[in-house]
Amino acid sequence: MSKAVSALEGVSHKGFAEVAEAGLRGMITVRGDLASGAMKKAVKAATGTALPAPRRIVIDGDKAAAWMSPDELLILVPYEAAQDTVAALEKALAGEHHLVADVSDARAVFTIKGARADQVLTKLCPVDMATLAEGEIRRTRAAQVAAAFWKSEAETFTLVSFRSVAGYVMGLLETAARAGGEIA
Amino acid sequence: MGMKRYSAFAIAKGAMSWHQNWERAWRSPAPKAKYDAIIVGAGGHGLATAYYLGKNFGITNVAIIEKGWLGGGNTGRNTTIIRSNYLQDPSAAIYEKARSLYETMSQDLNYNVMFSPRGLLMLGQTEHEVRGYKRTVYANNLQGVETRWIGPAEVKKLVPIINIDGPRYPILGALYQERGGTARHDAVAWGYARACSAMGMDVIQQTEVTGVKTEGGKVTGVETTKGFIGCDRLGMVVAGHASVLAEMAGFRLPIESLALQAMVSEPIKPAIDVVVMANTVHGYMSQSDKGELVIGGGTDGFNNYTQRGSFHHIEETVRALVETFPIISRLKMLRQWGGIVDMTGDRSPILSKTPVDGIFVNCGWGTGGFKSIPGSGWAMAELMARGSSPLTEEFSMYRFREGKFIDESVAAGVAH
Amino acid sequence: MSTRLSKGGRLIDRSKPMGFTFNGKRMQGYQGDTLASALLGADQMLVGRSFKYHRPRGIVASGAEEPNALVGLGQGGRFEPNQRVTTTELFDGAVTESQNHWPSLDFDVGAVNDKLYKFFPAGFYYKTFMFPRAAWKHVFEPIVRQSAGLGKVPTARDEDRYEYAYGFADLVIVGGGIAGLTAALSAGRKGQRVWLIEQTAHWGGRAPVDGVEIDGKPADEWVRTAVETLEKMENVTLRLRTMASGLYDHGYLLAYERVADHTPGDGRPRHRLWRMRAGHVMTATGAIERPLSFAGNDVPGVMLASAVRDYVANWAVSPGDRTVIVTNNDDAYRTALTLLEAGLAVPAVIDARPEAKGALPEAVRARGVRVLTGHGVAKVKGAKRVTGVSVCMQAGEGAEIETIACDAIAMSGGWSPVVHLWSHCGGKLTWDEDHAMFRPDPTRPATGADGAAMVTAIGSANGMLRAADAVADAHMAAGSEGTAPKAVSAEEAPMSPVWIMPEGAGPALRMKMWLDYQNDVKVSDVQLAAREGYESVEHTKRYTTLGMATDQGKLSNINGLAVLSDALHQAIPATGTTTFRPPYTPISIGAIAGEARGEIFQPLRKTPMHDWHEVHGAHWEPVGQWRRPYCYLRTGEGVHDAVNREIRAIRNSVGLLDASTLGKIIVKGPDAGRFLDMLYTNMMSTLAVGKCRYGLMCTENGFLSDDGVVARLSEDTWLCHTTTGGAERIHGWMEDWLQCEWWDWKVYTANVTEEYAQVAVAGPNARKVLEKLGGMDVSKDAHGFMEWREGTLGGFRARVYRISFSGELSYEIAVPASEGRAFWDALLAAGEEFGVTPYGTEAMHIMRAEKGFIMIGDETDGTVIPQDLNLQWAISKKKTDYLGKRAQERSYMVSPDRWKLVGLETLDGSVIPDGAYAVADGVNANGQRNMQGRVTSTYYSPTLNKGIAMGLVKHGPDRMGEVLDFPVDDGKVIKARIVDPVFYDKDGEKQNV
Amino acid sequence: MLTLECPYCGVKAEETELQPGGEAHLKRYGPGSTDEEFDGYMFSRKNPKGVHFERWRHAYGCGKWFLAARCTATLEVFGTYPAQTSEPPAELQAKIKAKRPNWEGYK
Ligand SMILES: Cc1cc2nc3c(=O)[nH]c(=O)nc-3n(C[C@H](O)[C@H](O)[C@H](O)COP(=O)(O)OP(=O)(O)OC[C@H]3O[C@@H](n4cnc5c(N)ncnc54)[C@H](O)[C@@H]3O)c2cc1C
Ligand SMILES: NC(=O)c1ccc[n+]([C@@H]2O[C@H](COP(=O)([O-])OP(=O)(O)OC[C@H]3O[C@@H](n4cnc5c(N)ncnc54)[C@H](O)[C@@H]3O)[C@@H](O)[C@H]2O)c1
Ligand SMILES: Cc1cc2nc3c(=O)[nH]c(=O)nc-3n(C[C@H](O)[C@H](O)[C@H](O)COP(=O)(O)O)c2cc1C
Ligand SMILES: [Zn+2]
Repeated sequence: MSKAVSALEGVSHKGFAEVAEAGLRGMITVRGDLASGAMKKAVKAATGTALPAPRRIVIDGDKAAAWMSPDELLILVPYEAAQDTVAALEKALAGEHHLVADVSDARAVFTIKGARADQVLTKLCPVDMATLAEGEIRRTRAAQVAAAFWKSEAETFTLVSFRSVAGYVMGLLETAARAGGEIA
Repeated sequence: MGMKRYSAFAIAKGAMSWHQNWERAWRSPAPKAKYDAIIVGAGGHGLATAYYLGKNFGITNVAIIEKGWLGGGNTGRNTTIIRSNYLQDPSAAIYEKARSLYETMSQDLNYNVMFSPRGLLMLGQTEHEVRGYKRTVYANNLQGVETRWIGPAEVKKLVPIINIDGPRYPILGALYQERGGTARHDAVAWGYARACSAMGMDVIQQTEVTGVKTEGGKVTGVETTKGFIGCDRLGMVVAGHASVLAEMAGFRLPIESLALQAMVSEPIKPAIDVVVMANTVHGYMSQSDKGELVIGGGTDGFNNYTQRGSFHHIEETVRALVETFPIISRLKMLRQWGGIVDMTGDRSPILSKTPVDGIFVNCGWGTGGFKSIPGSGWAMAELMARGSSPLTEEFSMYRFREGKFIDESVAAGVAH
Repeated sequence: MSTRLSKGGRLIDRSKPMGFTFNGKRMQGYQGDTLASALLGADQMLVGRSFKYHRPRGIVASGAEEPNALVGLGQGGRFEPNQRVTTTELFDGAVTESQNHWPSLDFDVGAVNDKLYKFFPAGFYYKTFMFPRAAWKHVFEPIVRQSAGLGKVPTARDEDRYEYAYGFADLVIVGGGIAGLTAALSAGRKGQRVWLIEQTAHWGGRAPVDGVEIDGKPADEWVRTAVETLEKMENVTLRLRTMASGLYDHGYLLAYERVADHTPGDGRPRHRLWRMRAGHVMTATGAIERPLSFAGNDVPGVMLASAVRDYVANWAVSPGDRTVIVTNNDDAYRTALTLLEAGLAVPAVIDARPEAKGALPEAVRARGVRVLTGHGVAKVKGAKRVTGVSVCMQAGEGAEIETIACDAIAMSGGWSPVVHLWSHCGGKLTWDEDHAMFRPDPTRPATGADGAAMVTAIGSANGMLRAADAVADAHMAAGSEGTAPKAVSAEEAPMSPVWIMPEGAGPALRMKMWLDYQNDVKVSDVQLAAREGYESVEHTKRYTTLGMATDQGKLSNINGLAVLSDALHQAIPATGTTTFRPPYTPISIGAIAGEARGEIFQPLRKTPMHDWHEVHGAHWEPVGQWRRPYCYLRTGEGVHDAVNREIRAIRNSVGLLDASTLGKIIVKGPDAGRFLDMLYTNMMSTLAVGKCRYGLMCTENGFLSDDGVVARLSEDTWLCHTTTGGAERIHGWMEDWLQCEWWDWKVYTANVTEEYAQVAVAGPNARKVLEKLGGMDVSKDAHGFMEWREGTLGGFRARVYRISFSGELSYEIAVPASEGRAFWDALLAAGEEFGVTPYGTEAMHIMRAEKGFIMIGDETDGTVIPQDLNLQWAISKKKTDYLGKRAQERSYMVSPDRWKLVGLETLDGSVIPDGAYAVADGVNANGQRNMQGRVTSTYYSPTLNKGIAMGLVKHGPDRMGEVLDFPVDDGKVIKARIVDPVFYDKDGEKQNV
Repeated sequence: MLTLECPYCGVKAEETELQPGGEAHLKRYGPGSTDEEFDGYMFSRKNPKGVHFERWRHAYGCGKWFLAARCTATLEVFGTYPAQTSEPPAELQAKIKAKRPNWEGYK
């Protein structure tokens, strides 16, 4: 029996772009010295990727590592893998001053798909979408709540918010993507 | 000196001469070399201070020095809300003194300031807010301030355009001050200026105070863009510029200058007959006699002297009010502006002696000092004339050091 | 009369007729019309009444500057008052009505004000209506309000939606006339990211109407090519129907896109508010023609010369059959030519200048039109419509020389550059003597974040009134990339300023010369203001209301301040302008609110169990952005009953509280203990792993700000619980100290509030419920009071804290949020046999009050220090420092007279009302009744079956047993005795089982 | 509507992504300080019309506090820098001095 459910249980809406809650995702906050060798190893162990550069996310299949601040990373793994990953990280960082916290259940994840997906974000985030770099994760706000997003595939953005406001964020996305609202 | 009285009869008489014979409302004198007292700042508080120095204490050798045009500071740009439903004793005392003086101000000054005690509602939208307002009602009853708590049905009756059910924050009732309201802000400054001028005081506009002169720890006068002007007593009443003046005199005030914004809609026929403040969602609204909805909200969070604010505060306010009064969505914003307000550490004013003998400050009214103009002037005049006043007792600039705050955010959150 | 001409009209499509109504009357226009052109085309010149005198008002202008022609547009949820007809595109089925009159537009009772105009000069109300005192509010004010106010109040909820969008550009060019297009071409070629926005539905601005040629082509054609070129540039964005509303600091430009005003109900958002961030802004906003001040210049049929030209050329509408032109410059002669071209009569051109010999006047003379130089208008004839004009010498006092019959007057007093956006952020102006206008002073622009100019004015907005100059200016300002377009237009002789017509007009005429049409401000009013000492232009504005109407003085300001300068005998620049403020023209409040309405008005935070609460009768209470069940209503049950039922259930058996909203912050690192010792008033570094401790936090100013239970998770890791409202605030507070003060301390924090769903299981049967779930050992011995354990319960990963806020045996259990709902369901199932009862915040509040536990926000209000609440036991004496400690040492904080926490018990068992104060004898120096305490929490206790309360009382703890008076409503006084605040289970036996 | 560049992550953040935090470089006075010192630290904050140093948090971003030098009369931003310093960097001070010759310098 799967007792774990995501905040909106995968609800989606189709307007000029398709917006959907993307279900559960393993997420781990790691704080520590990003320059240390142990940190590099820890990330490698957790995601198989290199340590992301400032403001970047490195994605490898269903795993990713994102730079959140000068002393913080976000590790993304499949939901089921979160606990093992926490353990792996803890092990790799043992002896270093660090903090590892499982935040998988504290977040909601959304995808925005379509040729005009960027327009949905243009309405909600004070971000210059045209200058969003390849592999950039942008932490910002979506209307009145904190959010982070990145381009996860061609014509697809992934956006992460806090779990408690998932309904609000979905409301925003659905309204912004409503047919007729295309920015010509 | 004297002045010709204003009345309907005078207007009729004026009409016969095509209104060619009206005299100046105030003189435009050159500064004298020395005054008994100088007030810096011809805003409402400065002018009222001068007025009561003359009226209550017979001190009329007074100059009010203004860097721009009189009434052009916050007095000329506020949302004109008048109320005295404050929680703490010292506040309730001075604001109620002011409110009661507003009742007769037009007659006292022979200038119609259009005091309109149309009723003021502070909406209770959370249980917590309700408890805070009920507490205020009980305090007010003991302070001699007439307020009461009313339920949602009565709110709806007073404000038919209100959305009682939320959806987010249902209106649980309101703290109601029946004799709170509004007044014509410019007229308050003009009426006082006219009365001061008639008493022989000099309102000196377009003259900036650029320095403060002291001798042996005592004030001797001020440097201005029109030269040195001597005085025995100096009142600094410059709101957003209080810190700048204090620095000239060599002391520091617990004041930060922040932009507060307001806006008006295009005029419409009467839509709302009372003043409504919704502090949970941060917005307040009333309708002027000309028909605009007068709307205000919160301050910016950073020091600023530009009289311009950040647009997102306008958005927040407007969102809140559209939620509270859905019909305003299809009205239009006509104009927005900002003023620089003087915020203290406890959001209450300072009426105080200072480290310099003969210098007094009146500032810190922040987002809410229009309503207090006459009371503040009354008290400040007493402080300057006598050295103390029961109304200013608790508002000393030294209270922060003692930890003796007068914190109004306790019940209302904001203080407009 | 005004009519639709049979030929021409560059903007209308005659194959697409559109029906609309005005005051119920059916009318017809064409696609491409504005409401203004459609009304004029249907011979509707009278469109409204003025503000003060209720004078008849007709259309004066053809664009954003229109002061008069405002209508109510639409119906029901789409009704909008004060719609300016000159900037509203016609759509099929539009319903319009005129404003500010009763009973009808033609017969308006309010017009008696006009007859009494002599008694209503500027500021008359400041001088009268003072007696009797109550009369202002009850008699005069209602009359004033009813007769002012223009449009009707909407009554229905808005049916449309609105949205925001964020835009970014190196350069935003405002205004799509030939100057804006030229600049866009140059900047576009340079590869800059350019936005070009235009408020109307058309590119090209004035040039096509004014007969300008560019690069050898008629302006229309050049514009079309320019737009096509720009459309091909990927780095250029073009937007029509988008008005730059305001320019704010650091290049923040607000642009108001009217997406669907002309296609209402088509499913698109009505307005989109662009929040642009521009590297630089160019204002190519053109210029606005000024009216002339002559008596009767407000009679319907008197229009701006350029507007008359626009109506004829753009929409094939003739405002009149016989149009007299009144001017002080050559440009207005273009209007004469346009009218003649359309086959309409121009009986005369009245030119105030001594001579008019330029190419344009000569061309007009050549067509046989009388040109009366050195003349002026003495007075306009007609009331609701111009019937003629009385001509006089400009240099005289207005003696009539002749009357010329006409049904329209086209006036031009010269042009004023549109400098609003330039000025919004402090850009300064300079007076141009030659053209009698204020123009942007390029040496004093508004500056941006880097301190450099953030805006440049170009084209006629920069005072370059001639097409050739406008284009050259724009090309150069935008970097001169590519060849410069060359514009050619007719030569013009200098204009000559005319501020009053005729020069020597006496008071009677001046009282009929309108400056501000909407607000009824006349030349005489401005002069009166000056006479009375309202000399600053800002005083004059406020005293007369000049420029304060919905057009914000676009037509009246310059004329008004010229009159003021004259009255004060000073030069115009010495008078200066009033402050320009956003928006350029009014923007909808709906657009400013954006998408934030209804469900997405504000974020609503939900716990994982939220939906369960919703369907099980939750009576919600907003707590910050969360919504928590206050109690759960069963069918037929009132709130009070539900709360009491919940409390009894917990005291007798077991209840569940969704405590997920409590803040949870991990604090970790070698210096974490030391850090927490600074944060909390008590010691946290000494807490043993596996244990919990209640702690208090104060602001640096000494006041209590939050409280909660801290659990030590490991040697270097603590978990801090905060209040629901405190989670983000306290986390921010921790980071603040760590980043800005103790940045060398090794501590990391993480806010994991939302990672966990948390449930309080409270009541004598709590343990049994958990045991039924099965899993970890929750027995007293294995899991003592104020300890936490990790394990599984019913298969759920759980961290269990044995803490109690109710005074009962109680566990708080945290599980992953994603499993929160399942866990809640499991608890309900396991608890069924014990009648497990979900309870809300109110039951929690009452139970903690029965126990004498304080509540942040009730016992504290930002003015209370822990010492006031007798919480000395939670303030470490050993610590040399903690946040707030120094503050608490100040004289007033250590005063023995501070009000302190006690319990209160009414003598009659009733409940003291919330917020009541205890009085002391006498009054203070300000005549206020002395007080000696107040209630902080007060409830009916179903457990004790009587009212209980806590309060702060002067010297309270030393006065046990004394009785206090609490005056409440209707003169009643409640008597309450000071007692110990712990009302229930004083020895804590119930929670420690 | 200010924009400030976060010195930690390089984002040119707009005001709505930031949280203002008042005067920068405050020296904390704890137990043992005089009433005047404590009052100065807590309340009598600098409020100049001109060059000012202040705290901002990149709240809707990396979460870090940083410091900004800004003119309160024109809103010009001279620079931003990390919070972990007790006075403005020398080169920033020099830059400000060059732009505002009458500025009395940091004190
Ligand atoms: C947008 C806004 C809305 C508000 N809404 C309300 C409300 O609804 N109700 C309410 O009660 N209060 C409100 N207030 C607050 C209220 O406006 C002020 O508290 C009050 O007007 C302050 O009056 P004042 O006389 O102290 O200051 P001001 O009116 O600002 O006067 C100070 C004067 O000092 C002059 N000055 C400064 N420096 C010098 C110098 N060096 N030399 C000479 N002169 C100098 C200034 O030019 C100015 O004219 C609001 C304020 C704003 C900005
Ligand atoms: N001969 C004269 O006296 C005289 C006077 C004024 C103008 N002109 C003529 O005007 C033309 C000048 O061209 P130009 O491009 O400088 O001006 P323009 O008036 O042709 O164009 C300005 C454009 O800006 C738009 N606009 C104004 N404010 C706006 C805002 N806030 N947001 C969006 N759009 C806005 C207007 O709708 C208009 O389309 C020439 O043809 C010139 O001959 C002549
Ligand atoms: C109560 C009140 C009502 C106002 N009504 C109007 C109005 O109807 N029309 C208008 O243009 N401005 C109105 N204003 C705004 C003023 O024009 C002006 O913007 C404000 O006093 C600030 O001055 P400033 O913009 O010159 O700096 C009003 C201001 C206040 C305080
Ligand atoms: Zn950052």
